[in-house]
Amino acid sequence: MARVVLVGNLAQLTGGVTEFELSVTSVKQLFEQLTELYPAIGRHLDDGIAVAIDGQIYQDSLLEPIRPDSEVFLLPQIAGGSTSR
Amino acid sequence: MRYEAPGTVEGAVALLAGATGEARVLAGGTDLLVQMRADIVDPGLIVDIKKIPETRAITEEKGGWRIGAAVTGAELKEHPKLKKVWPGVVEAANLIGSTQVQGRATMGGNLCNGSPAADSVPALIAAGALATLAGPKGRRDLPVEDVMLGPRRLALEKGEIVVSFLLPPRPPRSSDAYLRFIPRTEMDIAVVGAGVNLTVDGSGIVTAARVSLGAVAPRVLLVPEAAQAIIGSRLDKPAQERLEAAARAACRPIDDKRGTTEFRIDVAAVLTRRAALIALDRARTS
Amino acid sequence: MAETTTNGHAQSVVGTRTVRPDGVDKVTGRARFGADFNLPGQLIGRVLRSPHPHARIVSIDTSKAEALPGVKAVITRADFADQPSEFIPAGEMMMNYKDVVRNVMAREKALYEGHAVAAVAATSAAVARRACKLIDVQYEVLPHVIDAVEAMQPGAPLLHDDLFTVGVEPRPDKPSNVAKKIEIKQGDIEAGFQKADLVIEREFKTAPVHQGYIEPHAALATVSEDGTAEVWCSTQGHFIVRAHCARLLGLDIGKVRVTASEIGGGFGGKTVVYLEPLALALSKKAKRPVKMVMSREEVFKASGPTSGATVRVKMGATKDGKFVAATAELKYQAGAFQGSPVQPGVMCAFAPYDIEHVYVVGYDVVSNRPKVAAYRAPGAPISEYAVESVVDEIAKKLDIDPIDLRMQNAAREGTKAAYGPKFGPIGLEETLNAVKKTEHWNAPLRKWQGRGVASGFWFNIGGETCVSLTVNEDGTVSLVAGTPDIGGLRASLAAVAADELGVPFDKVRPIIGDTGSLGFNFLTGGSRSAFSGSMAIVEAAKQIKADLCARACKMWEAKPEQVEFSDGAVRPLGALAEKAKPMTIADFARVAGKTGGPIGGVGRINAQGAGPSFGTHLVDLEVDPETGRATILRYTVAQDAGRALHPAYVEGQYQGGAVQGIGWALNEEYIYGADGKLQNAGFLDYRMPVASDVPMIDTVLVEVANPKHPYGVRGVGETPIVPPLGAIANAMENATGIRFTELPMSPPKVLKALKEKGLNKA
Amino acid sequence: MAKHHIQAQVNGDEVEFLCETEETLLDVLRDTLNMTGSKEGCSSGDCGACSVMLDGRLVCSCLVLGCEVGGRRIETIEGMAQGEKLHPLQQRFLEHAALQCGICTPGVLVASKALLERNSNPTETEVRYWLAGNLCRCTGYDKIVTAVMDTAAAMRKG
Repeated sequence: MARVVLVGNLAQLTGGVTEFELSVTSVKQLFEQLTELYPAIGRHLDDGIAVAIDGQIYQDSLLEPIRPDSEVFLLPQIAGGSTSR
Repeated sequence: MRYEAPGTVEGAVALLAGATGEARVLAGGTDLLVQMRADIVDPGLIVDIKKIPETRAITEEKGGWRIGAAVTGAELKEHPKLKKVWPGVVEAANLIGSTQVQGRATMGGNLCNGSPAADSVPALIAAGALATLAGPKGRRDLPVEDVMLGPRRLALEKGEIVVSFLLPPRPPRSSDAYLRFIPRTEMDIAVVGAGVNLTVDGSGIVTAARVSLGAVAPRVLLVPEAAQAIIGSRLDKPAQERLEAAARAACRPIDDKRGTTEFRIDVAAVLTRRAALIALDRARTS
Repeated sequence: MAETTTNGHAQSVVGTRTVRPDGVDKVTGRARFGADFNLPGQLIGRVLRSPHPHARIVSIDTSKAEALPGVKAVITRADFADQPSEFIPAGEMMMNYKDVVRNVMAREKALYEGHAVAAVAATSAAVARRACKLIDVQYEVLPHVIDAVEAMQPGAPLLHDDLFTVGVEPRPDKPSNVAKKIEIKQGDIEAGFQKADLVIEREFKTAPVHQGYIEPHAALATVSEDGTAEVWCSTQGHFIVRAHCARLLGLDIGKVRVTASEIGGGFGGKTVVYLEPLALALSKKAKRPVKMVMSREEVFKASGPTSGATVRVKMGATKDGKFVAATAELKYQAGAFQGSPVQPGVMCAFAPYDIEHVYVVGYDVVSNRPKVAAYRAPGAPISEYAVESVVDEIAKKLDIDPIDLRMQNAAREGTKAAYGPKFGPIGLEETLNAVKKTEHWNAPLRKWQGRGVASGFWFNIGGETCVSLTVNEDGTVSLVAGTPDIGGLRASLAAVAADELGVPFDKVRPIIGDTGSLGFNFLTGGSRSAFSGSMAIVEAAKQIKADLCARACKMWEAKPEQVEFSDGAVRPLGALAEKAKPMTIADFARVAGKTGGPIGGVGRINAQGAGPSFGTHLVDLEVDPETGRATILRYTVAQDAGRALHPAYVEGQYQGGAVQGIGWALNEEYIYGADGKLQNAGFLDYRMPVASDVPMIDTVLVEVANPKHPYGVRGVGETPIVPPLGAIANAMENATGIRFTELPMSPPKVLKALKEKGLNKA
Repeated sequence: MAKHHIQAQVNGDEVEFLCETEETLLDVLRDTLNMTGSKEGCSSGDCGACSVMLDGRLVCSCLVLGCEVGGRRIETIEGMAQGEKLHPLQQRFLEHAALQCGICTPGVLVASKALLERNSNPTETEVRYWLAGNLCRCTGYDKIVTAVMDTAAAMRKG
């Protein structure tokens, strides 16, 4: 089970819960599971969110793999790294 | 917008006197062109005085020096003799803007722009310079301190121009200095300017002095009290303190984007003292 | 420079100080910047701007202007469709299209002095100028608010009646000027401060400062009857300009072609659109090309700047110097529309240090100022200045060497960053060591001289990048990149291409392609262009090498394992080496047609793995106690570049950032009058450092390789502006014994402080 | 009123142009003569990007009226290289990476050339004060000053 931590304001969409244990193998799965748990968070995951997997920050990259022992942080995107147009 | 570049003073005066709308004299243009671009002025006539030989000349006259109103700062600096006799006046003129601006800016323009922060004006006033004016009624000489009445307000009559400045003859052991304060090392308008001109006797006692302050009042000030404070002294500590007190007392500055009232008064005192000491040192060794 | 090897290929060009390929054009005046483009039949566009900081626009009558001979088009809010509320990345920060359309052209209200309210296109600049004076705008002047803290007070003039603070639960029922509240938490703050022997808390204020690029914004646009449009403009991201313009004018992205001119400085300020949509709208109406160039006054009043801010920092340390807890509260000005860089400000504040208990809260506050734009490490210099000042005070109180104190608490590989994740390999300790080893650190100081040190952090980013490499018929290589080159990018990318393909540097011609020539590129920002671009080139070169090996196999009737690409040629291996001669790229170029057609590769990536960048700055200054004027005497920058692709241009980034920081610390500021109008909208009174204000800037290139990049590169462009503010404030304290908590530390402020302490005597 | 008909010499070539009184020399160079090497950064004489030589004097072309230059000699960045050969300053600016974005470079080069023509052996301080009217926001001036001093040294050796 990967350890997932929400940084900053995202916790407000999970009723204050900031840490999860989730069995996911990719960022895409992670987002899907979180959205099932907290539908309100979905819209925010689509854009403006970066994912740090074991210390490495990925700016909107749905396909990055997540290992069972991974530590994953969801944080605001840095310096407008988003590529939505 | 009409542009004329007459070759004689009379020609320039006639054009300006005959102007119906707003008319402006163009010397170096370093203020005029900026004000035109910024829509501050929109003259119908521009009279370029640089084609008039006497506005461009530096000549010795009755032991003193006559400097054309349209002589540039760069030309003043390059003059072989002037810098030795009037180092304060030359260094003041050389503080007007960048190297590029030095290639254009003139003391006539600096005075007639009517800014209390003009760098060359305190030095000219301290020097006891006369401005030679020409107008429809002929020519007259006016002490530089009487030319500017207030911000953008001059004692010139319609059609009158500044043709040249006359720096008086120098007694031995005389010199001058000008200092200004700006936040950077270059490219700023003076927050405070101080010009000191003095003469010492063989024993190093100040026998005559003139002190002028810029950017601390609506017009550049001649401060006789400051001069009195050091005449008869060797500019020792007490004299320096009297000088600073007199300088402070004369200041009537404003608070603005360039400095606070308090700051201007404090710095005016400091610069006056420093300029006096430089002038003293120069006078002793001249 | 010694040859090093990465990924098995010998490097000969990367790491050397080549002459930039675009250099000759730039020293001869041939290079074409934004205002240097002209088209036949072009009109000149001019913007009419609001004289009021806050006013409802009752009516706009353009009839007199339209009647003026020579006027071909006039546009107002009526010419732009409104946009729904939707956030998009505007350069380095998020922006909302609803706000973008209002910022380029005021709708209901003018929200700052200089806010565009109308624009004209005419046959000459003079006519356009006259036409603007003929536009009759009726304003209902409203009370204004300039300061962010005042804007947060209840009863302050409200800029947007539909702005409700996000991030506050429950959602406020009343609108306010506070757009957003953001927080990061770690550990247990109360418990943390319990462990502290020393707690220091201070409040700091910084003034808004402008990016100060020397080239004003400029755009030339033409729209044809069928809706195809072309734009030439000075921008950090022409693909972003295309996206914004297509959206604002309702055009297909594919029909808009944007060409980035040479760019005369950006620093973040050219990541958003101002003139481009206006020029397009005017051209659409006039059916002629329209050229628009901002005046310097317009640049100051209507573009940039970055936030001014109020920052409160509280840090606790044990008596032996371990930081145990830290909190900060940040209030950042966003300007007239939400979107200040407070988010990165919050995340960067304590990033250089390993602190168990951290809480940072930030507020994004609107007021009647121009909407802020990104400025070099957006938000970070402000919060890190405050923190570095407090760190310096802790060092002093505990009598610990300030470098040793930073070293003791420095973030290192494995440290959990204050914003969450653990750091990979980073170079903060190395920069601290580098500074301590300099002769500068131990040089003697005289009375009224002071020395200050500070460290700084910036994330750096990657992002979408597309680069093409084409091998021409003669074996030369064309490199096309899509991120504008501001500080030597083409030199760096050409060096990588030369090494990857094993061709001479001068056989690679790098250009910045227009939006039609490549796939989407995110803009030049976030210190990403050399990092991401070089990654994309490695990818493109890989394709070329594979293609050439395949062609060789066909020609030599060999198996893939019998050939390899190395040092610019496909080489036969083993037995094959007897029959076949190695084929260089030039050899293949000659027979390209016969062997399958043109040779080339396109790198299309979303670059990940940007390496965080840390720097430490050391500065000496001297204060004139009688005037309060500070003179910078000596300056040293040490920063981790990961790997310097072009050392001279990396040094240039360090030196330029340091001097921008000097301006920010000592003299630069936006000065407003009580009337809410900007009083220093020009280079005369907005005091950027001139050549005689600064000393040489010594640099130390620290290289802690970024493992996620084929050459080990980290972005270098932004971090250099982070440490100067703190370093200079610390040097001022060292010189005067006074802790200055407000920027800029301009002479009137400094003299006042010295007087209060009775120190204003030489 | 009718435009002024001006004849002047630009980089050694006789040129003729028409201009309004309010048009500056910079406007004329860029818009009428299509010589866009001189840049407009402020049009108030504060940035130096429009620096040119007027009868051998360094000036900001934004502070000179087009109608003032009749019969006078103007030198711009476009005339700095001698045919194929770059001026030593241009060459050393490239070698020392003394430019980043390059917008200030033409003005800095014209100003530096003017300095070296008057002072073949300037101190660092002299270089910095001479160039104080040329704003550069990218380089921090370090590599510019180094390039100018290095060029001066090389030219002294001849």
